[in-house]
Amino acid sequence: MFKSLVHPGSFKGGVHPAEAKELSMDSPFERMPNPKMIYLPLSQHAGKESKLLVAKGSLVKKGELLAEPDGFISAPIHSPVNGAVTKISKTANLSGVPKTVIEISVSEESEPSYLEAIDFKTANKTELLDRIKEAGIVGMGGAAFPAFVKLSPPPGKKIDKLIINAAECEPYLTRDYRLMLEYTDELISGIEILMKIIGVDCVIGIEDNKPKAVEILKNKLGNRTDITVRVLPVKYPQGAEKMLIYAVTGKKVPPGKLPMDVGVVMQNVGTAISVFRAVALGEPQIEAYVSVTGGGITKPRNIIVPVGTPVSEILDFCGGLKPDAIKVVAGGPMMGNNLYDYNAPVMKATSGLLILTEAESQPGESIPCLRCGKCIEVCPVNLMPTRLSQYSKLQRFEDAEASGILVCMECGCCAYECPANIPLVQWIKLGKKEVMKIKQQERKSA
Amino acid sequence: MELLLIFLSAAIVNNFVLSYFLGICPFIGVSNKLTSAFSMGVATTFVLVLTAVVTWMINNLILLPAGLDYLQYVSFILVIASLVQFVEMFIKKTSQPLYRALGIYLPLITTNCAILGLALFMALRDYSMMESIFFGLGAGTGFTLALVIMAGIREELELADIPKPFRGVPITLITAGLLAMAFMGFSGLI
Amino acid sequence: MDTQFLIALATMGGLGFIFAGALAIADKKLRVEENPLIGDINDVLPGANCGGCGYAGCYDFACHAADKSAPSNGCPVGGTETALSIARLLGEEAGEVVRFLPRVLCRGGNVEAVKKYSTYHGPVTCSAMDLLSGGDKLCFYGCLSGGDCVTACPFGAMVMGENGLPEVIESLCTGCGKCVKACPRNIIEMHPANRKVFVFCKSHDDPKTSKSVCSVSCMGCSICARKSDGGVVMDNNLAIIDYDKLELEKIPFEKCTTKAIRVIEMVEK
Amino acid sequence: MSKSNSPLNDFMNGIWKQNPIFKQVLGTCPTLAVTVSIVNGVAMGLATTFVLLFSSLIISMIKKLIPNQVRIAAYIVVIATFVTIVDIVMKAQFPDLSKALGPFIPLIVVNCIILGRAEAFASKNTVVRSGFDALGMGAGFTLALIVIGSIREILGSNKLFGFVVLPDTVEPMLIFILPAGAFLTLGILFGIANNYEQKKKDKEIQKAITAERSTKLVTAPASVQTETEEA
Amino acid sequence: MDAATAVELKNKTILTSTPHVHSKLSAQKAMWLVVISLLPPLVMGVIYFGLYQLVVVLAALAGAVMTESAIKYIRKQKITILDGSAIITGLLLGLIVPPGLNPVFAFIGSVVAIGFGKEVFGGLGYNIFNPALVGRAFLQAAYPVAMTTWSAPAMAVDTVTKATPLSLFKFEAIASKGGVDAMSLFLGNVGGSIGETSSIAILVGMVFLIAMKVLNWRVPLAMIVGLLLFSGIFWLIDPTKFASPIHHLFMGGFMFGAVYMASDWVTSPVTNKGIWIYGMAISLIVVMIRLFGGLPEGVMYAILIMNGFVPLINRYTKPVIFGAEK
Amino acid sequence: MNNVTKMLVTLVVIGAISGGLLAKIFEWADPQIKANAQRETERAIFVVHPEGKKQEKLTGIPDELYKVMDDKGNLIGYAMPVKGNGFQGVIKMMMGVSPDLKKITGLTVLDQVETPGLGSEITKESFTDQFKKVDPTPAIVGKKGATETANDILTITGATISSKAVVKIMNLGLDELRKLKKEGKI
Repeated sequence: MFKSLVHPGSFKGGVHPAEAKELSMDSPFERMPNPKMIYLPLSQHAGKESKLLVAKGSLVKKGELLAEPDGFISAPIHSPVNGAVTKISKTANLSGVPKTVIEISVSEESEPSYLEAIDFKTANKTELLDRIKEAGIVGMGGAAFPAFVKLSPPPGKKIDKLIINAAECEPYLTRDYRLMLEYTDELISGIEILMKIIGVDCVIGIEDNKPKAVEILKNKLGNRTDITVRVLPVKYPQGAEKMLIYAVTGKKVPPGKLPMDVGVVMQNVGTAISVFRAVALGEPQIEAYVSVTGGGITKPRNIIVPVGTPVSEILDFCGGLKPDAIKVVAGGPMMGNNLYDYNAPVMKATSGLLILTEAESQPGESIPCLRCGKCIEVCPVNLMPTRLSQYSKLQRFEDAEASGILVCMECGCCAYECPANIPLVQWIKLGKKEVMKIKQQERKSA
Repeated sequence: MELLLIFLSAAIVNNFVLSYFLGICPFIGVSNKLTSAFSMGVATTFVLVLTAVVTWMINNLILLPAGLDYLQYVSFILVIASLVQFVEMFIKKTSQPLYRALGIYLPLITTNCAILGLALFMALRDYSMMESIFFGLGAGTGFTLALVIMAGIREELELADIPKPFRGVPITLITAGLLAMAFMGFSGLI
Repeated sequence: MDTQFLIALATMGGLGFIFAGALAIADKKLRVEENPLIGDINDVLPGANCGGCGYAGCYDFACHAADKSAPSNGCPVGGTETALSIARLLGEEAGEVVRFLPRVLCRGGNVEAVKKYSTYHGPVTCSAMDLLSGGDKLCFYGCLSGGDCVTACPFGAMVMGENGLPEVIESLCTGCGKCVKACPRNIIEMHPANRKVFVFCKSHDDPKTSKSVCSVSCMGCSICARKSDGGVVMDNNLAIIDYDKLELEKIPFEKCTTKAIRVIEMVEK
Repeated sequence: MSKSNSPLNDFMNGIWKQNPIFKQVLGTCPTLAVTVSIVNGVAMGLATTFVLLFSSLIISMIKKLIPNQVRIAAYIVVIATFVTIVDIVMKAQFPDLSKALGPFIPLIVVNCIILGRAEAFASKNTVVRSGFDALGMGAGFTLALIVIGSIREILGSNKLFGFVVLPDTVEPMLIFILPAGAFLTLGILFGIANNYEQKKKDKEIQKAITAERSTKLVTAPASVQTETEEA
Repeated sequence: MDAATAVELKNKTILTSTPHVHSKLSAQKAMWLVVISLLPPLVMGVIYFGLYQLVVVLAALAGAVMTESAIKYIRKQKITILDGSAIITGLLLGLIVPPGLNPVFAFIGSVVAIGFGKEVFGGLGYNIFNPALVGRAFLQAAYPVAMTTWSAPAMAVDTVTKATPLSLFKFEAIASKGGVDAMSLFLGNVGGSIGETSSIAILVGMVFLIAMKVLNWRVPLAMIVGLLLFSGIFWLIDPTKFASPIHHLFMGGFMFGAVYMASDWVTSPVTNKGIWIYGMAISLIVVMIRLFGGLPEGVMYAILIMNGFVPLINRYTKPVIFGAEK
Repeated sequence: MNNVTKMLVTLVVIGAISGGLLAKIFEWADPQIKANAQRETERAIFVVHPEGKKQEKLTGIPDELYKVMDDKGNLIGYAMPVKGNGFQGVIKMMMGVSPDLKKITGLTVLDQVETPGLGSEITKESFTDQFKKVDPTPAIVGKKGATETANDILTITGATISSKAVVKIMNLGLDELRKLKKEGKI
C-alpha cells in the first residue's frame, strides 16, 4: 500500500553512515612494487579449498596454475609472481581460519605464463565460460563466489537480466569507483562478454554519490539500449544483492532463494573487468585492486598488488599507520574482517584495507538492549536483530531459526545503529553457524 | 446490557486473578509459556462456564428449595471435581492433539479456586442462569487475559538479567503486583 | 430422625451416586491405556531435565525406558542407584554403570598461550570469540577461556581457574556431558573416571607454529609415538592415545619437552 | 533414612524445608487475600491447619477403600465437609472473624496445600505420620501467613494486632493492604527466602570446590616425575 | 611490516565483529538528551507552582540515584549512574507528582520506581513497566490523599479552585464551556502535577527529542490521533456532557505521558506497527477512564496497562521478512 | 465387589456421611448464626437511633423496615437497611430517619468493600455524622471542598465516588420511604 511513498528504487530500512570516500576517491590506482614474499591461500573463494599442484621447492611463473578446483564450487589458483615455493603450511587467512597457504619467495619479473588470448567477439559461449573458470575469477562483491557458477544457471532457470553492481555502498571504499573511471572500456567490454554468455540485457546499478562515474559511463555508452545505467539513492546497503535487485527490477528474492530464482545474474564491476582481462589478455585473476583508506593511514590511496601480498607491506607502502589507528579491516567498514595478523595476505576479492581511528569506529561498552526498535527499523530484510541476537545468546537456536536468522545477510545496519552498542552481528553470525550445524545434523540423521 | 456489564466487570474491572486472588496457583505455574497459558485459559474458561451451568442448577433446583445452602461447598466441589475429571477423560478419548494441548492442565483446574469462587459468588449474588453463564465467561476471559499478559511478560523476562533469587515465582508475583496496580486504573469503571 | 437430616443425607448421597455413576461410565467408555511403568520410572528419575541421557527431558526418557528403547542405566545423572531402581521396575538387572568424567584437554591458559596483537572487544563467551578467530589467543585449537562450559554446567561442577582454564569439580560432576557440547573448540572429552593419561593438547599446527603460539602444546615431535608401541599414534602433528593398546610404562613422559602428555593424579595434601 | 521417617521430622519438614508457601508455592490465593492483618492470617492459618489435619487423618485412614477413579472426588468431598464445619462454627461462634475472612473460608477447600498433601503424603503414609505432616504443613503455612500479615499490617495501616505501633507522623502506605501490595510483599519475601537458600547452596558448592582443589594435581606419574609441577 | 609500526600496534589495536563504524547516537547520549528535554517542563512547573517544587524534584532524583547505586552495589555490578537512566526516572517522577507534595513521599516513590520498577527485573533495558510510572502508581495507591491534593498555580490570574481541570470536569460536570479555557490549558496555568500542566513546554521538549532522533515521533502521534478520535466521538455525541478533544489533549498528564512516558524505549513496542496499536490503545483506555472510570485521570494507568501488553504486541507485529510476503 | 459398585458405594457413603454430619452440625449452629445476625441488625438500629430502646420489623411491605420506639413505646423513627453500588462493590448501610422523614437521625455502614483507607473512610463517624445535620428534602447533595447549602454533604478527599455513592443510596432510600408514607403504609 505504501509502496508508492517509498523512494522509487529503494528498499525499506538501511542506514546512512558517514561516506568518507573523499579520502581516496581522487587518487588513481598505483602499482605497488612486488613484495619479497607472497602468501597464497588455497581458499580465496566461497566453496571448497583448491587442490594443490605444486610442492615445496617448485619454481613457479607468474600466471602458472598452482592449484586446481576441487569440486563444482571451487576455483583454480595461479601464481601472481615469478618465484619459488618455500613452504606450504596452514596459517590464518584474512578471516582467521587456518587454511593451507603457499609461500612463494618472489624473484625477478620475466615473461609471464598467461593463457591464450581470445577474441570475445568471435568466441562462443562455452569458450568464454571455460575461460572464466580457468582464470579462477571470483566475484569481487565480497563473498568471492566463483564467477562461472553464477554464469551457468541450471537448465530450468530462465535469466532475463544481468545487473552490474556498481553501487559500492560500503563507506570509505573507492575501488569500484576508480575502476569505473580508469578502466571504463575494459568494464564495458567485460559486460559485453558477460551479456554474451547469458544472453540478456544489462543494467548498471550505481549510487548517486559517484556523478563522475555516471557521467563517463553514460558518455561511453551513448544511446545503447542493451546496457543502461540506473542511478540509485545513497543508502547502505544499496549494493547488497537482494536490495539492488529490488531497486532495479522491483523483484524480491525470497528467503533461501538465489538471484537466479528471480531471473537475475549479478556481477561486480571488478569482476567484469577481470573477465575482460582473462578473455582478452589471457590473464588469470592474480592481481588485487585495493583501496587503502581510513583515518588511520598516512597516505590513503588505491593500489594494484599481486594477490597474496601481506597487508603489512601494503601498510608500509601507504606511509604506515598514524598513531591513533586502532583497527585494521580487510574490506569495508560495515562487513569487512577485522585483522589482527598483519602478515595476512590480500586475496582475490579483497576490495579494501581500512585503517580506522577510535573516533571513526567508536567502539563502546555494550549495555543491555533498550528495545528502542532502531535495529528493526533499519533492517533491510525486516528481521528483528535484537531478538535474534538474544536467542543466539541464550542458545535458543530453534527460536532463532523460526525468526528467520538465516535470512540475515550480516550487512551490519542493526549494529551500526544500535545505541546500546550490542554486537548484534556477532551474535547473529554465531546463531547462524549453530543453526546450520543443527540443520546439517538433522539432514545427516534423516 | 446487564449481561455485558457482568461480563466486562468479571473480565477486566474485577479481574479474578488481579483483584480477587482467585486462581493464583495456575497463574504462577502455567504462565511461563504463551501457548500453554492460552490453552490453560481456554480450558479453564470452558470448565468455568460448564460449572456455572451445573452449579446453578444444583443450587437453585436442589439446595435452595430444600434449605440446604450449607451443603453448597460440598456439593459444588463434588460437581467441579467430577466435571473436570469427566472433561479430561472425554478429551483424552476424543482428541489426542487437544488432550496434549489442554488435557495436561485439566487436573490443575480442580484446585483452581477461581472455579469454586465463581460458583460461590454466583450463589451469593443470586445470578440468573443467563447471568451466571456470562459471569463464568467473563471470569474465564479475565483469567485468560491475565494469564496471557503474564506469559507474554515472562517470555520477555527469560531474556532479562533478573537477580538470581528473584527468578521464577518472585518476579512473577512482583509483576503481578505491578499489573494489579495498573489494573487499579479500571476501578470504578463499571 | 428429622427430615432436614434425611434430606441432607439423601442429597449428598444422591449426588455422590450420580457423579460416581457418571465417572464409572466415563471410565469404562473413555479409558485410554498408558503404560503405568512410565509414571513409576519418572518418579525415580532426578527430574533435572538436563537431557544428559539424550532424550528431551526426564519424562521422555521414562517413556523410552518403559518400552525398553532406552537402557535402564541410561540416566547419567541418577547414577547406579537410579539405574537399579529402573531396572527393578523393569524386572531386569542393571549393567554396571561406568562413571564418566569430562576432561579438559588443553593447558594453554593465560600464562602459556601467546596473545595476539589486538585485544578482543565483544561478548566474552567461547562461541562468540571462536567466530572472531578465537578472542585474544593465537592458537586455533586451544581453550578460549570464555567459560561456555562453566555456564553450561547445570550442577556448578565447572569452575574457571585463575589461569583461564576450566576445572572440573569431580564430586559435583554428574557426567551429563553438557560441557562437551558447549565447547566450540572440542577440547573437552568424556572419559571413564579411572582413565588418567591424556594428551593435553588438540593442536594440529606444525611444530614451529605450535611452539610459537603456546608453551605447552603438543608439537608433534612424535617421540612418544615411536616409543610406545602403538599406545600413542600421530595424527597430523598431534599425538593421540589409543587407550586399547596403551602401556603406561612405555610412555616417555620425561621426553615430552612441552609436557603435553600427562597423568592426572589425586594427591592428598 | 530412618531419621527422616520420624513424626517429629515430618512436622519440622513443613516449617521450612518444605514450607507450603515458600517452597512448594501452594495456597497462594488465601495467602495473598487474607493477610491484611495478623489476626486474619492467624485465623486463616488455624482454620487451614484444622482442615488439613482432619482431612489428612481421614484420608490416610480410608485411602485403601477408595477406587482410583473417584479418588480426587472422594478426597475433596472429605475436605469440603471439614471446611463447611469450620465455616459454620465460625459463623456461630466468631461472627466478626467470619465476616473478615469472608469468602476465603470456603476457598480452603481448593487450597492446593490440602489436596496436595492428601495426594502426596496422606494417601501413601500411616495415619500418625500423616497427622504430623499435616500439623507441620499447617504450622508452616500459619507462620508464613503471620510473617506476611505482620509486614502488611505494619506498613499498610501502622498497626500490629490492631494496635497502633508507629507514630502518627508516619503515614501508612495503603497499597500494602491492597491486592497489588499483597503481590509485592509476597514477591519480595519469596526473593529473600530464595536468596537464603541460594547462599546455602553456593556455600556447599564452594566447599566442594576448595576441597577438590587441594587434592588435585596435573603431573606426570609419580614414578617418572622429574620436577615439581604447579598445582 | 617495520618493527616500529608493529610495536606501536601491539596492545592498542582491537578486534571486534562487524560493523567497524557506529552511529553517533549512543544510549548514554540519548539519556542525557532526554534529561535536557525535561528542563522546559521543569522550569514551567517551578514558575507556576513555586521554587518549593525543586525540593520535590530533587527528593525524587535523590531517591532514584541512591536506590540504583545501592542495588548495583549489592549486586556487585558496575554503578551506572552516569548513563543517566536513573536520573531520568527520578526527574520524571518528580515532575508527575502534585506540587507541594511531601518530599519524603517523592523519595519513597523513586525508591519504589527504581527498586520494583527497574532493578528487580535486572536493571536498565529489562524492565517491563515504565519505572517512573510504577513509582507514581505506587504513591497513588499508598498515599491517595496526598497524591490528589492539588495546589493552585501561584501565578494563576484566575485561580479557579484547588481542583484540576480534569476533576472539575469529572466530578462537577464542568465541561468545556463553563470551566477552563483551552489557552490556559495549553500554557499550563492550571492545577495539575508539577511538570505536566504546560503543554507548550512539553511540545518544546518533544520537538527537541524528535530532532535528535531520540523520540520515535510515532508514539506521540499515535496517542494524539487516538485521543482526538475517541474523545471526538463522544464529544460529537453530546458536547454538553463530554469535554472537547482539544481539552482532552491538553488536560491532565496526556501530553507529558505521550512525550516522555509512553515513548520510553524500553517499555514501548519495538515495531512501528506495534507502536501505532500501542499508542491508540493507550488513548482508548485514557478516554474510557476519563469519561466512565472512577478516577479523573487515566494516562498513567493506561500506559502501565499497555506496557503489560507490549510483549504480546511485539510478538504479533513481527515484520514480514523481506521477500517472504505473499 | 467390582470396581463400578465400589466407586458408587464409596462416593455415596462419603457423600451421605458428609451430608448427615453437616446437617447435624448446622442444626446445632443455626440458631446461633441467626441470633448473631439478629444482634447485628439490632445493634445497627440503635446506632442510628441512639434514643431507641425497642424495635419492631414492619410487615406487609416489600422492603425491610424497622419501627424504633423509646422505652415508653413511642415511635421515634424508622430504621431502614439500604444498599447500592459504590466504587468497588456493594455498600450496605443502616439509615435512621425521624417519623416525619424530615430528619436523618443516623447512619451506619454495615458492609462495604471500598478501597481501604480511602473509600472505606465512609464508615468513619466524621463522615456519617454529617448526615445528621443536613436537610434531606428534596435530596442530599455531595460537594467537594466546601458545603454551600443545607442539603450539602462534604465528600471525602480522594474518595469522591464512594462518598457520592453513599449520598445516592441515601436519597434512593429516602425516596422509597416517602413513597411508602404517601401510600400510607407507614
